This record gives sequence, structure tokens and C-alpha cells, in this order.
Amino acid sequence: MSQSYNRGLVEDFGRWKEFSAGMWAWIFHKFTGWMLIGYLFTHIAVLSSALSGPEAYTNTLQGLEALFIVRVLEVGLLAVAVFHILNGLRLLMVDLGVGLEAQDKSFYASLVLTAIITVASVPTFMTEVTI
Amino acid sequence: MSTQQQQPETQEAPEDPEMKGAESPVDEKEKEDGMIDQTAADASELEGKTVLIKVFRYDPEVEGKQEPRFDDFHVPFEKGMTVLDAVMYARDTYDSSLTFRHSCRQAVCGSDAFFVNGKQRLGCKTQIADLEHPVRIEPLPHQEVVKDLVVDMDHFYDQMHTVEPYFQDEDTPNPADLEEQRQSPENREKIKMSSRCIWCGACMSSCNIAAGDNNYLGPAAINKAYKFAMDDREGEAIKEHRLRILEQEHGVWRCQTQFSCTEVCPKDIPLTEHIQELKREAVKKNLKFW
Amino acid sequence: MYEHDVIVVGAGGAGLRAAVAADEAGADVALVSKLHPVRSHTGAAEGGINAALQEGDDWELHAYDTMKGSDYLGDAPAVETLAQDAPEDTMRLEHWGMPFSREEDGRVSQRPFGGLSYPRTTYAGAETGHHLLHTMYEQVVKRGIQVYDEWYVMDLATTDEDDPNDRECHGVVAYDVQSGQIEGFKANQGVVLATGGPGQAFDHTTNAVSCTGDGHAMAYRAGAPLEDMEFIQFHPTSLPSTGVLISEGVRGEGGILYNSEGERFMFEHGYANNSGELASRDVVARAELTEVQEGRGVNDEYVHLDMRHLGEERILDRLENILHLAEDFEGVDGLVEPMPVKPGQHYAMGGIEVDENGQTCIDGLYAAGECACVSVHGGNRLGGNALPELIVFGKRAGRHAAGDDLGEPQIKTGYGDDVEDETETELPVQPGSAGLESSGGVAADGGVAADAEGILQRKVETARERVDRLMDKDDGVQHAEIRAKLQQAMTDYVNVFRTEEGVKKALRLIRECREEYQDVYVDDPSRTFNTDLQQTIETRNLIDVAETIALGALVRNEFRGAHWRQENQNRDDENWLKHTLVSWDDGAPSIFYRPVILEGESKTYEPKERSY
Amino acid sequence: MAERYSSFTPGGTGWLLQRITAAFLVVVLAFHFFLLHFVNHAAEIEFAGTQARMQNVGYFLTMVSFLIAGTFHGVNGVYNALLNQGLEGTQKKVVLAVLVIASLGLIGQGIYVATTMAGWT
Ligand SMILES: Cc1cc2nc3c(=O)[nH]c(=O)nc-3n(C[C@H](O)[C@H](O)[C@H](O)COP(=O)(O)OP(=O)(O)OC[C@H]3O[C@@H](n4cnc5c(N)ncnc54)[C@H](O)[C@@H]3O)c2cc1C
Ligand code: HEM
Ligand code: SF4
Ligand code: F3S
Ligand code: FES
Repeated sequence: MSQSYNRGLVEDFGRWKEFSAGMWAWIFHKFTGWMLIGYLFTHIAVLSSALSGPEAYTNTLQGLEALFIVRVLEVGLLAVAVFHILNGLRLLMVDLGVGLEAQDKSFYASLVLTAIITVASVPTFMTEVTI
Repeated sequence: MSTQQQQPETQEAPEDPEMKGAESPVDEKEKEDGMIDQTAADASELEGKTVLIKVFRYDPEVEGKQEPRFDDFHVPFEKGMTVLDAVMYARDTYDSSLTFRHSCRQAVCGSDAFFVNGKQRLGCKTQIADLEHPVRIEPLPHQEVVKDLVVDMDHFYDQMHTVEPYFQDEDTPNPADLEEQRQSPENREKIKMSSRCIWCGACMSSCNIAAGDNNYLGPAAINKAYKFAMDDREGEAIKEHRLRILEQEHGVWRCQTQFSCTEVCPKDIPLTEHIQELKREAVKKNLKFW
Repeated sequence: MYEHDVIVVGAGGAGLRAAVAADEAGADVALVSKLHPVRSHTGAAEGGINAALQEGDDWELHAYDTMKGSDYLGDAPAVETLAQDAPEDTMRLEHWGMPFSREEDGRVSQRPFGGLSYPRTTYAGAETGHHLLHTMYEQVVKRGIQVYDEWYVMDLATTDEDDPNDRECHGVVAYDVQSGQIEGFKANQGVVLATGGPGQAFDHTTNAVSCTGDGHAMAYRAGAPLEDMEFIQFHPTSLPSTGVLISEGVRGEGGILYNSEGERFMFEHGYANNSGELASRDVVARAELTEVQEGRGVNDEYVHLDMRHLGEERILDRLENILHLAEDFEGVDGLVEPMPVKPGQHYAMGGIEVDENGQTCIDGLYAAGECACVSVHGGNRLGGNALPELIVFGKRAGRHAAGDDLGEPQIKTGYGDDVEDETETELPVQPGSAGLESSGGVAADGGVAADAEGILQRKVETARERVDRLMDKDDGVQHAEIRAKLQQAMTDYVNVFRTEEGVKKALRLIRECREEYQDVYVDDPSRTFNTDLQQTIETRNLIDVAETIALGALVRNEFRGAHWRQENQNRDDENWLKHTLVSWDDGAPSIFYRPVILEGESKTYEPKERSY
Repeated sequence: MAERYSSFTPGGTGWLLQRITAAFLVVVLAFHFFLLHFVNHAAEIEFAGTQARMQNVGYFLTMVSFLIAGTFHGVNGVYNALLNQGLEGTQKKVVLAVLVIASLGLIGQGIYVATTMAGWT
């Protein structure tokens, strides 16, 4: 059919309300994966300050750590990493064909666990920082 | 319109098809008058009432339908009524141009997969009473719409054909000798679910990856290949050949285990499981040569 | 215009098998089907394929069972061919990878079926037809056979000699459902019709919406007679709203039928004092209908099939799929309430008259599958005998059309010396053509001899004009109204119960439908996927086919197989060991009879009492 | 339509490596987080500490393989995600090239930094 109305891709995300567990898991995993690789590049860039000598390195790191916003971002990073790890484990199970029937439950479990771990880690991350 | 609908029992069909685009939004008054509203109702609660279905309309040729729209139809409810029954009623009573594929009415021909209330379902296998109201009926997403609820299935068929969906025998006996190839009941059981596919396309339509990558074989085709690859009658050499097709770039690896295919399949085929098993088989096969 | 050696119309089990056979015989084949092949109704068959495969079984037993089941209206050469070829053709399906159910030792399983003296029904789970259809389609894909799917065949391109026996078929006219474009398909060697059953002539049927008897009607109007059309099998337990089949297994396990008064009517009203619910299909169907007609039906429509007393465990164990069917298609939970059931049209034993090679009296026109009547089923089809018919006679028709020599057929076709004219029965109305829309199926070329291409071209023109006329007309009647009336008439009067008065009423109503059809119009103005147009054309075919069913039912004044007549509730071998044939004859149907062939290869089948 | 028998690169290798690196990353990442956020608080990191750790060959090698595995896993993941959106032909080749260069750059830089930290330059 040459003449036909193609509803196209626009609708895919417009239909987010209709997504099921597996689709959300996929989107979150993708999102967290991209964040992590983005962070890896940033991380190496930050660590590269070591090339300019020990003081530069220490100053850069401690300077960053003194910033409240960096601490918040770190907590965010932890959340992202934890979810990616937990869901990654879920995916590895799925790849091995284990527990496929419970795939939606394991996704919800990853979310809940991520939340718990993130909250629990806040005190550790927020020590010695002033707003 | 709404004045007519004060008495739902004796509801008249709007005669003029042109009008239906215009009467789209249901106003509050109708709801009070015994129309079914949002929640899924018990079948007994629906008895004697009408259900509102909102059907996607589009026709590239007909003026006024070139811009997609939703038409409302009020269909008298009967116990046992399926989504397919409802659209058939709407077509036969209100608007004969309402177009959709259907044939067997018993979930074997796979013609009537629609997007019903945001999920791919077979019209004939979905009870109206199990749905939230009003019921929104659209063509399958991710396929081009030909007209109303009819989508172009060519791409789906192409993908199915790509996996060489036919038995490839190495050396079968002469049929005249009435000698069959042996197959253990266990092996037959293994391929049982995969062999139930009715080519409805629901799975393919639900898969985000298939939507993004037109070359992705898709769950149905991979499942078809599974049926042959796991059948002991074909033999190892052919199984390897099949895996070679499946492990192409746009084969099994594209699957991101979203599970939506498995969720929508009206034949309850464990599609994700089959795809994952083939991934492992393919890896195993490749490891052998290392 | 498209051109192929062999054109197969319809892609169900029979059409696919014919196409593969013709391809193997070296012809260039094309399949033209209004549905994509895998959507065909063969996919709905559940039970199995009868074939004498095992040691201890024998094709002769199969032939004997079939003949007995047919109530001695099957033609022996056809019945024997079926029984002889079924094993090899079933094996071929196995070799093509069909997933048959298996025994412990790896062999295909077979199970017992009604009317069979040996458990020879080969099956693939509860979805044998689905697997057969898909396996056959796979072979078509493998061979790269051209498939024109969603092309609706409207007409045949036959020459118009006075005597149908002299006519030739050169192709078909079809329209592409997606685009509305009408084209000719030239067949250099033959056209095989495999369009399936005519179940939609009835209001309530286990057949698909696509089973509209198109092939019947096209062949009929082209001059090939329709044979034994009055023999329609009704299944006693189908779900009222959809016609989905509830298998006999429920009654086999002990399910009970109740009327609205809660009576176990099979016993309490004396329909079958010995076997009750397990009496044969026709007996149960008639009992149910009597209950409804006498006011003891639930909602005046159906009866209840109750299996609750079997207990949840047993139901889940043996009848689980029934629970799903009732739930999905009727919204009923079989564990807590009885299931509504009523008789539904199930199978047409009759069809286009053909010989063992699948050929009609028209040269180059073949038919196979449910639309054909080689006459293996006679008055009543045994369960599991339709699927082997598809593969055995589908293959033969395909091969013969492709030019393979299959020997001289013993069955004769068309009007000839061996037939007997109908003279006695008085018709209530003049059947057949009602004018405009009903003009015949043969190209009236006014005596100008035309070549194949010319004939096809002219038929294409006629078809285009017909479609234009239907589309251009702005008001009138819509097909749905006519179809509903026709189906109602058939269900009311030509159902399991047939009385002379009733059938005559039906014929009058069919006539009315024909007349209303003169005023039919297509409301949908679009050429794209116009199902309104397609159904309007189908409705015309249904009218023609329904009329032949009613005509057959009127003239055959006896009770044989599935055909029951109130006026004469006995089998009458004296007068009725013959096939009913109805031929269109340019719009004025005529009825004649051809004797049954009971002489087989080595023995003659003597009619016996059909009791099990 | 997926072309039959197209250049069949066994796509399985990437898939398998993605999983193997993932399994590896779970362990090292957990170790990394634990060491640098819970044992040693990030805010207290000083060059000296880092250097002390890096001079341990086992730790150094672990970090380098962590980097390589992480980079492969992340970049391969990104590449796959793009392929899933139907990336084809030249576009695909360009993306692959960019990603490979970026990862090599990252790994090179990372190793260079690590050796500097260890003071082995
Ligand atoms: C519910 C059910 C259960 C059954 N169970 C059994 C069983 O267990 N065992 C058994 O032996 N038999 C069984 N039968 C009977 C058997 O399934 C059918 O008789 C048989 O499948 C018919 O096959 P066919 O190829 O003739 O037609 P179909 O499979 O109906 O195919 C008809 C084809 O013709 C095409 N067509 C029709 N009209 C046109 C047109 N105008 N133009 C182009 N194409 C057209 C259609 O698209 C379709 O492809 C059962 C039937 C039903 C309904
Ligand atoms: C620590 C344990 C980790 C586990 C168990 C893990 C697991 C996985 C798995 C299984 C996938 C593949 C998903 C799929 O193909 O279906 C994946 C994708 C990905 N991972 Fe990880 N991962 C981990 C760490 C990381 C790290 C450290 C990074 C960043 C450098 C990262 C970045 C990515 C990216 C970018 C993707 C692709 C996401 C997408 O599909 O768009 N992951 N991960
Ligand atoms: S796998 Fe299931 S959803 Fe997909 S086409 Fe087959 S039957 Fe439909
Ligand atoms: S939805 Fe798509 S991603 Fe895989 S599990 Fe199913 S094919
Ligand atoms: S109509 Fe055949 S699957 Fe629904």
C-alpha cells in the first residue's frame, strides 16, 4: 500500500501508560546503562587530574566532594548502579531461562531493593558535607 | 444524539454514518442514564445495557476518513459477547463500511488481532464483560494501517518466511512404505507450544524492538524456527543451519527480553523462553568450534 | 492479466495440497485465495485424520466403515480411493514435519472415533487441522508457489456451449481485496476450486465467516451440477453465540443435557432411552431442537450441557480445554454453571459434482475438499474423514490438472444418459435467476467463437460492470439484511428437521431474498479493502447455494444419513439409492438423479441397516 | 525483511561477552563501591591513598580489567541499543567506528592515568 496512514514511532512512548513490567524494565535498564557509561567517561576524566600531579588530584577530588550537589549526584549514581546491577542479575537469570514466570515480580523486587539500598546509603554519602 | 439515548433499552442506531464522527464524546448525561462507565463490570451487571465501543477509523480514499478518528458505537450487550461480536454488530447494524479482518470466530485463524484498551488481543477471544468501558479498539500498532482496523501484514509474513519455515528432511523414508520418522513423545511435547502459533501478529506488534528495527525477525518468526530447530526429526546438520539464520545480527540477539510478546500471545506460547533458549543454543554451537 | 498453468482457488487443506501436487507434476501453479492461506477454516478441525496405518488395520475396513457411515450413498470408487490413498498421504504429511501426537515407541498415535471399526484416527493434539494447514502451507512456501492472498475470486471464465459437458474453463476473475482492482487469471491447464464449505448459509454454524460457498456457486452457475446438497451435518453441541464446537468428549465423560425445566430430556422425553446423551449426533441434535420448539428451551434458544457433577478434578484433567472455550467464547464458567449449547451446522456432505480425479463435467474445471462431492461421505460424514479427503483428492485434482495420467475415472459427471430426471415434486416457487444480478455464469458470446483470452477479458469486463453497479447504487437494501433473512430461513426450515411444508416455506423465503437482492447496494464508497462489497457478492453466492440445499431437501423424501424428513422417516433403498443433482441451466435450475455406485474394486457394498 | 544468509557474523559473541562482562562487573563494581565509599569515604580520598592502592599489582590489574570490561560492556550496550533502533548501513559503520575510537581512547587514557597514579611512569 503506497497510501497508508503510518502511526509511526511517535506513539511508542506516548503509549507509556500501556507498557508492561518487562518494557519498563527494559527502559530503566537502558537508561541506567547509558548513565553509567556516561559516568565512566566522566570518572576517567576526573581521575585524569592525577596527571597534573598529586595536589591537583587531591584538590579536585576533595573540591568536588565538598559540593553538596556532587553528593546528591553520587546518591543518584548509586541508585542507578544498584538498579542496573539488580536488574542486570535479573536479566542474567532470564538469559539462563531461570524464573521466567516471575519476570515481572523480579523487576518489582529490583525496584524496591534499589530504593531501600539507596535510602540506607544516604547517611554514608552525606557525611561531612555542608550545604 | 443524547436525547435518543435517554432510553438505552430502545436505543436507535444513528442511521447516518457521517454523523458518527461528530457524536464522539460521550457526555456525562449518557452515563447517568445507565450507560456503563469506566470500571469493568460483571457480566450480569451489563445485561440489558449497551456498551460503548470507540473504534479507530481511517480510509485513505474516503473524504472525511483520511484523517484518522474514533467513532462511537453503542452496542446492546449480550452475555458471552466478544469484542469481535461487538464490532460485527456495529458493522451490520450501523455502518457497513466498518472494516476489519475476521473469519473463524474461534481463535484459530489469527485474523482479528486488534489493539483493545491498550493491549494486543484477539477480538474473538476477548469477552466484552472483562474489559473496562468504554472499549477502545484500534488496529495493531507498528504496522501500516490499510483501513480502519486492517493493517498491512506483509512485513510479518516476510519475517515468517525468512526463517525457512518448512521441514527440511535429511533422508526420509518412502511414504509408500508407511514408515514414519520416529519422534519421542517428550520431543513432541517440547515443540508443542511453539507449534500452536496462528500468525496473528500480536506479539510482533507488541515488541518495541521489532518496532524500532524493521529487520528484526520478531518473536513469531523466531518461535517458528524454534519449532523446527527443536524437532529431533530434522537432525543436527539442519539444526545448525537454522541456528545460523537465527544468529544473524537481526536474529535472536535483538530480543531484549521485554516479555510483552509472551504476555499478549493469545495461544499462550512462552515466546521469550523460546527465544532465550535459542540464544543459548546458538552460543553453545559457536563454542564448540573454539 | 496473470497467467499460470494451474490456478487453485482457495488455500485451505485441499487447495494447498492441490497446488503442491500440481507443482510436483511440473506445472506452474498459483494459489488465489480470499484469505491468507493460514487463515483458512481447515485450521479449525480438531479430531483427526482417518487412515489405515497400523498392522491389523486395512484400507478395506476403512472403506467399509465409510460406506456404512455414508448410509450407502457414497460411490464405491471414491470411497475406496480415499481408503487406499489416505495412509500414504498421511505418511507424507508426517514426512513433511506435521507434529502428530506420538506413542512411547515414537510412532504416530491413532485413536478411536465414532463409526470406525479400528482406532485409525491419526491426530495432532486437539488441533489436527491447524497443524495440517500450517504444514501444507510450509510446503507451499518451500516450493516457492505463487500465492495471491486476499484476492477474491468472483467468477470463472468458461465457454458457453449449450451442453455444460462441452464447456471449457480457461481461468478465473478475481479482485484484489486491498486495492479493489479486478483482474483476470488465465489458467492454461486447469482451475481447481477448493473454496471450502457453505456453512454461512445457516444462521448458526461451526464454520467460519468465510465459508460462503463461493466455489459451489461459481461452478454451479458455470454449469457444473451440485450433488447431494441436502446432506448437511449438524453438530449437537456448539456454543450459541459463536458456534464454537464443544467436543463430544463432554458427553463421553458423562456430561448431561437439560432443558429449561431441568429435565434430562434425552431420557425423560424418550429420544434415546438406551444411550441418552451419547446417541448419534443427528438424534441428539433433533432432540435438542424439539425441546426448543416445544417451548422447553433456555431463552427459547438452547439447552444446557452440564458437567459440574463430574467434579473439578476430573474436568480439569480431561476437559480443560472445554473450560477455556466456554470461558473465552461464551463467558461461562463450566465449573459453576451449565454451558449453553445448541445444534450448529457443521459440514456439507454434498458439493460440486466431480469424479475420482477431481474433474467436473466442464473441461479444465476441478474441485476438491469440502466444496466438492466425489461422494465419499454420501449421506453422512464420519468424523475424521474430511481431512483425508482434502489431501487425497486435493492431490489427485492437482496432479490431473497438471496433466498427470490417473486413469479413466469410473464416476460419471454432468447430465448424461445414465441420469434420471426429477418429475414428481412440485416446487412452490420458480427457483433460480431473478433477473439483473442473476445472469448466468457463462460468457454469452452470442455464438462468436472466442479464444481463451477473449473469454477471460469479457468476464473481467462483466465483473467490473457488476462491481461498478453495486458501488454506484446509492440506496436500497444492504447485504447484511438479506443474509440474515436467508440464514434464518435455512435455520428455521432446512435444519435438522425437515418437513415438506417447511422446506417449501424456505424456498419461498429464498425467493424473496433473491428479489430483494435485485435492490442490493454497497454503502462503503471505498475501493480499499471493501468488505462490504465482498460480503455483498458472497451473499449472492449463499442464496444460490441455499436454494440447492432446499431443493435437494424437498425432493428427497426419505430419511437417510443426516437428512431427516417427517413425511417418510425411513431409509428408502428402493427409490433413493441415487444422488440428487441440481444444475443451473442458465438460471433455471433443473434436478436430476444419478445412481450410486456400490460396486467396488473387488466387492459390492450391500446396503445394511445402519446401526452402531 | 532480514535478508537470508546475510553476512553471518555470529552476533552471539557480543551477546555472550556482554553477559560475561556483566557477571564480572557485578563483583568488581561491588568491591569498588564498597572500598571507595564505605571503607574509604570518597571525601577523604587523597593521592597518597590512591597511589598506595595502585601500587599493589593485583589491585592495579583488577582496576584495569574493570575498566576494560566496563568500557566494553557499556559501549557494546550502547551500540546494541542503537542497532535496536534500526541503525543501518554507513550510519551503522560510522557509529561503530566512533564508539571503538572512544572506547580505545578511554581505556588508553585510563591505563595511562592508573600507571601515573601508581607512579610507574
Ligand atoms: C469446527 C470444525 C471441526 C472439524 N473437525 C474435523 C476433524 O476432526 N476431522 C475431519 O476430518 N474434518 C473435520 N472438519 C471438517 C474439515 O475441517 C473441513 O471440511 C475442511 O477443513 C475443509 O477444507 P477445505 O480445504 O475444503 O476448505 P477451507 O479450509 O475452508 O478453505 C477454503 C479456502 O478457500 C478460499 N476461498 C473461499 N472462497 C473464495 C473465493 N471466492 N475466492 C478466493 N478464495 C476463496 C478461502 O480463503 C480458503 O483459503 C471440521 C470442521 C469444522 C468446522
Ligand atoms: C555491575 C554489574 C552490571 C551488570 C550485572 C550489568 C548487566 C547488564 C546486562 C545484562 C546488560 C544487557 C542488557 C540486554 O542486552 O538485554 C547491560 C546493558 C548495559 N550496561 Fe550493564 N551491567 C553492569 C554494569 C554496567 C556498568 C558499570 C556500565 C557502565 C559502564 C553498564 C552499562 C551498560 C549499558 C550502556 C548497557 C546497554 C543498555 C541498553 O540496552 O541501552 N553496565 N548491563
Ligand atoms: S506467537 Fe502468539 S502472538 Fe505471535 S503470531 Fe503466533 S499466536 Fe500470534
Ligand atoms: S517483546 Fe520483543 S524484546 Fe523479546 S521478549 Fe518479546 S521479542
Ligand atoms: S476470528 Fe479467527 S482468530 Fe479471531
